[in-house]
Amino acid sequence: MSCSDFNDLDAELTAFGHPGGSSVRAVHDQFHGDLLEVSMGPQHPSTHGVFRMVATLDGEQIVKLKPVFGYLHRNHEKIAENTTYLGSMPYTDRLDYLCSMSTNWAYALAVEKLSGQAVPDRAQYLRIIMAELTRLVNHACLVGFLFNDLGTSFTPLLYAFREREKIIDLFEALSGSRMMCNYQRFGGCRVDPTPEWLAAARTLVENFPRFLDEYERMLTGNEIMLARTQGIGRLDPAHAVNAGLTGPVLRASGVDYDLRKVDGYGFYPRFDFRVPLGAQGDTYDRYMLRILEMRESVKILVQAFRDLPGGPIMDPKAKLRSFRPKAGEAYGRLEGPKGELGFYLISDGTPNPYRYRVRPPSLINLTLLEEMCLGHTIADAVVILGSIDIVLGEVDR
Amino acid sequence: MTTAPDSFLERAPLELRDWAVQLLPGPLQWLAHHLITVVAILAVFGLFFAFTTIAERKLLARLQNRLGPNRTGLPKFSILPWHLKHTLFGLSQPFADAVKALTKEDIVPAAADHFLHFLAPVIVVAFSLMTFAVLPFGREYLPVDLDAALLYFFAAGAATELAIFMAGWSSRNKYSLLAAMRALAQLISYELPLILSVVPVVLVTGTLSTKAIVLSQGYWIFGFLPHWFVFTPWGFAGFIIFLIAALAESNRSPFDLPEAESELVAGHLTEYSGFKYALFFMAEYFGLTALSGLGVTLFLGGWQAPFPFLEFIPSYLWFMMKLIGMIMFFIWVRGTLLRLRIDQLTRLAWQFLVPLALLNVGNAAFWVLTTHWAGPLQLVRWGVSLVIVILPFFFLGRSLSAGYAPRTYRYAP
Amino acid sequence: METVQQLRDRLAARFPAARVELVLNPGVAAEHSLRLDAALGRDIALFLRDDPALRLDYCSNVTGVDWPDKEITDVVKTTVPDPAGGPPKIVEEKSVHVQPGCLEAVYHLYSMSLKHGPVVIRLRTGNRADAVTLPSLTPVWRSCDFQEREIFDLFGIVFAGHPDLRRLLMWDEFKDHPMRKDYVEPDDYEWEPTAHGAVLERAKAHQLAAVAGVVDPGQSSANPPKAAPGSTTPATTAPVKEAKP
Amino acid sequence: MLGSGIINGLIVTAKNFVGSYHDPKRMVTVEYPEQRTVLPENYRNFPFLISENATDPMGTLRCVACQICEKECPPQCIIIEKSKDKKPDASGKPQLYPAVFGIDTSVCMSCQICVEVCPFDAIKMDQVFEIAATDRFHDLFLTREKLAKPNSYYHQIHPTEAAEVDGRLNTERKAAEEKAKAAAAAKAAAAAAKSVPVAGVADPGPASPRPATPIQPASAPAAPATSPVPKPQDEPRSSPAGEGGPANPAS
Repeated sequence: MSCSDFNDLDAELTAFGHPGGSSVRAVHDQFHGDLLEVSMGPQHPSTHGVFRMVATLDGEQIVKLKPVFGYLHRNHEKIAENTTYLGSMPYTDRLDYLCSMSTNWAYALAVEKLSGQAVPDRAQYLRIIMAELTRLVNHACLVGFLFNDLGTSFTPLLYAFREREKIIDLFEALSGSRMMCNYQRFGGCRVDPTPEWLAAARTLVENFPRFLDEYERMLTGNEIMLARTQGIGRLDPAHAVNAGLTGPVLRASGVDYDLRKVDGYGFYPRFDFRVPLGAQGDTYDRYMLRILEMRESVKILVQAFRDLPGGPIMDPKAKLRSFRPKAGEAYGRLEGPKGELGFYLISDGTPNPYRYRVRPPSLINLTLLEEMCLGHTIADAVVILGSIDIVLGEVDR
Repeated sequence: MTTAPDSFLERAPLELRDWAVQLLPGPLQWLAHHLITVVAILAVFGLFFAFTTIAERKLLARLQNRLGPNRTGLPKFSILPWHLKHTLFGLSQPFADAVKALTKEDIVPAAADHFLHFLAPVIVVAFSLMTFAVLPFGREYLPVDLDAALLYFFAAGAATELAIFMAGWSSRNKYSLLAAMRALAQLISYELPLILSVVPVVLVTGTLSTKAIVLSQGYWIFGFLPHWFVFTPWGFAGFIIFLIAALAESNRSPFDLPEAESELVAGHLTEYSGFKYALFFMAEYFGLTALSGLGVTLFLGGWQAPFPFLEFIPSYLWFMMKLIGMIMFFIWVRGTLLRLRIDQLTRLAWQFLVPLALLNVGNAAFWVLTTHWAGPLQLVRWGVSLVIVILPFFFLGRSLSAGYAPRTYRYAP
Repeated sequence: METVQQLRDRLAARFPAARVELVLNPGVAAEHSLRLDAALGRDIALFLRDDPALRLDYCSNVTGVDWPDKEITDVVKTTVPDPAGGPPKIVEEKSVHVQPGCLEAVYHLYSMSLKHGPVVIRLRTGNRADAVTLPSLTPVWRSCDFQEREIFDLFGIVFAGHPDLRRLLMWDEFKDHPMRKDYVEPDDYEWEPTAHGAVLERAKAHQLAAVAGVVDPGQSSANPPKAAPGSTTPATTAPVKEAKP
Repeated sequence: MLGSGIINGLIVTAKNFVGSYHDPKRMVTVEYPEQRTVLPENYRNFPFLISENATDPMGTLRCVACQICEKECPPQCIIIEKSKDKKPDASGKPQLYPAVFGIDTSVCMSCQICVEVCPFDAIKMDQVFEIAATDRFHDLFLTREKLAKPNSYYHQIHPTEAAEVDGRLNTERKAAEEKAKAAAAAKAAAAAAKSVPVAGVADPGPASPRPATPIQPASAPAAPATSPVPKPQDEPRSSPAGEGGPANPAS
């Protein structure tokens, strides 16, 4: 048990200034007793991997929380700088191992921006199909794990995994691997889906809302769930924007910023979908936003299957081997399931990128973790972390 | 009340015991009588525990669309010819688990208080077993017929929480310590509604003896409806409060805060391994079984058959069936619900369950005062009693869930 | 949104003391960037954030780039008139000069309220050894917090004014900065027998010790790395050939 | 009312409980060793090398040891050594072949890039996923012998892809043959004189991995350090009868 002087602690909390507006402050006064420092992780059931939070507790209340990273660090960027552009594609699968399809696309997007590579229509549609299926996979996983953090005995998680399993099976049938899809290429996609695959995917997508309804019936109205998530980990929009939070976490705070609409990359402008926005920015909003986004993804997928054009899936000018983009730099980003996933590339004309940088949404969304957790209990900290949605492969790279 | 025939099945276990006892010389007979009872309870509920674990795993699995453990069968050296094909649906899993737990390394942290660390699992099992002494398992099957059986039951039951605190404190682990604190808070909060939910039964029956309580539920309204206390307004309310408090007292989901695996790793069990861990596990199930047994005794008519024509089934089987039903319900709840937070847990107890239980005591008093009402007054009696249950539930429930509601969402323009 | 050129002119007018250079991006993406004066970096960043026309309230990506010292061969061609009256001779004078390296922090800024971007700004350190301090932009954009820590960790840029500048990914006791181009991996791994190339060369000594158990690693590593198949040198056969069924 | 959400949840789980007994769609469990899912055709695991002829896998590898996959492999798990001699490939053209071809499956990440970059369709993705082994260093290192699998096997696991590849190769080979025929007819005499010795060297003969195996256990620990005997190693094809002679007394 470590016991620290609360005066120091208070000074430290104020020293870490928060630009722009007030922030959540720890409710901590002199009449409380000793502080307990608990190191949650790197081996802990609900840190979603080898993540560590050093929490200082007053009773069960958190007065300080420092995230510690790096337990899964393998210097992905250095590896990528020492291999060819194509060679880092399979490594991007390992960043966010739940949504390799969108990570692939983000990388392909950046390289295509760097080299000016065109992408045929069919491939654009396939990419959107894969990205939205990945969003379903990721959000299904997230809501499942969130309830595990909330203390269910795996039931919601397994219902979510039951549906995820079906999508993952589709990925396997198409790309050959369940999670490490390695599907996108610069200038197109690797495999053309067969009509049977498309039919199976369409059936799956049409049945997906039934799962969502069942899931919502089971949990969304549950009184314990409401009490555990509403008002927990509140995040105001000014802070969220300043801290660079993206994705559903940002939109739960009511900021309308979805790169599918803002950048309109790929063929997203051709699709009709809405962007749900939260109001309170608490854990419940973050949960519900995922559910609503899944419903929107289903809409996008239905349109994509309807409008999928024929044609080639690779640009004929695309080069697989000896790919050397012109010297220059590019920053490609897209709306990944977890937030803005960006790749910053500097080319010096050689086959290997001179600089390769991943902008990991999981890492940057953790910026305000401490502020969100302060004043809540340790049980809430776990739930807040769960609602942010991190994957350690991407946080630590 | 129709007296059930003392069928052969009903009497068989007792006859067997008496036959065994009379084989022994006179001075030993008293001792043997009780020893056989103790051993029988240990054997029956030990096996019951074993099959509860497998039932829990299989039922939870089915709730979650899985298969559950279904591989363990007979050992390969079994002489039975069908051992190769029959995996017995995995029913021998608990025995494999027991072997695993026994053969695992027992790790005690260097900084732990070794004596308390060892004592905690022993105490927790001992006290949870002691509660079985006062449960009437059948018409003639009551190990100890105490006049203050209920008091004894709650006293023994509360001691297990002390053992959990011991375990948490002695482990010298921060998670264990937090869990120990939680366990204490939970104990104090839920002991009260648990006992208050039982008071109406005591009030109506006028006794603390479990045997008498069961017997008082033993006749039929209109000749066929069972007169169990759960079918009265105060009894139903008491039963629901009892169920919730029993879940909390036995540290079951959604009140499994002391061992909240997503927050406190394994809570007070974090530093336990091997057989000591198994002992805690066992105690948890014993506690659950005992509380379910008490619920069956107090509200579900104990060993009584629900309908007169079903009385040919021995009374102890009825008890066991009701017990299994209760435990299945607990498993179902565990498979569905999520965990409360510690402040919400205590709030639920103090702001919701305790007031409801107190009002329910008044309700029972009203029920006792109006026993002589008959005819249309009987309807008034039921109506008033129902109102005393429903209105507070409605209002207290509203204040408890104030501010929490599903929301509607807007979309970006 | 105004172009980067216009923005540069506006910044130059607003901050006359600061040097704001336009860095052209020769690639297809043509995302040109602005190199800011490091001394006034934070003031300019605040201006960029709060200027009503720009409102770059969102700093998406912060990253470091290592530009090591580069030897540049300058070829100076001088025409020497032939004193004999013939055609003038072209004399090439080659001089090698070292372009000093530097570390660079690149910020990608967007506006969430006005939905435009990106504006790419760059800050450069004096060199790669001792003058590696840049002003931290974390007080301006909180999103730089972890990313600047990461740059400090992996590139070694010290961000003055960062509230909590510690290593992010590597452990605190780690000495070097792995993303620098001249970073040399420490040779302290537990080598496992692997099959290929550079790793194989370095692993060979370790492998042989592990596989053969008797072969002295120092002796065997002196052998040529890849011998022709069928060679009589026993040491070269170890990693691959042992694998044969 | 308080509790309605909880009761809804209980109803959903109860439905799933009942459904798990009669609705196979809900049950996703596959009881693995007894039941197996049908692997999708595109499923990929680790690479293997295609040999044209099942009876002589080492002699008819499609791989020409161009080392492109070795260079492109992101985790660098492929090791190739070129042969010194040449042997005719399926279309009769003399080609190099890999004297050593190894894939370290403990490093391989099944990314399929080697398959995509191979210009000769010589390396393809296998579907064998039960690769557990007791020795993680040596059993997981796949040598040429373990990697080589006949084209018929490729047709078996990836029928569509294999048909497409074979169709392409056949047209290419036909074109090459016709070209070669035309060329051969033009200068038959000159070519015939040269081709005889080449064929003699490349003749695989009766050598197969078999003779090497009995001596392996006995000589393996000692041989690298002491024995001057050149072991046949993974070179069964190039080991002529003369080399087999000294190996036998050693055993």
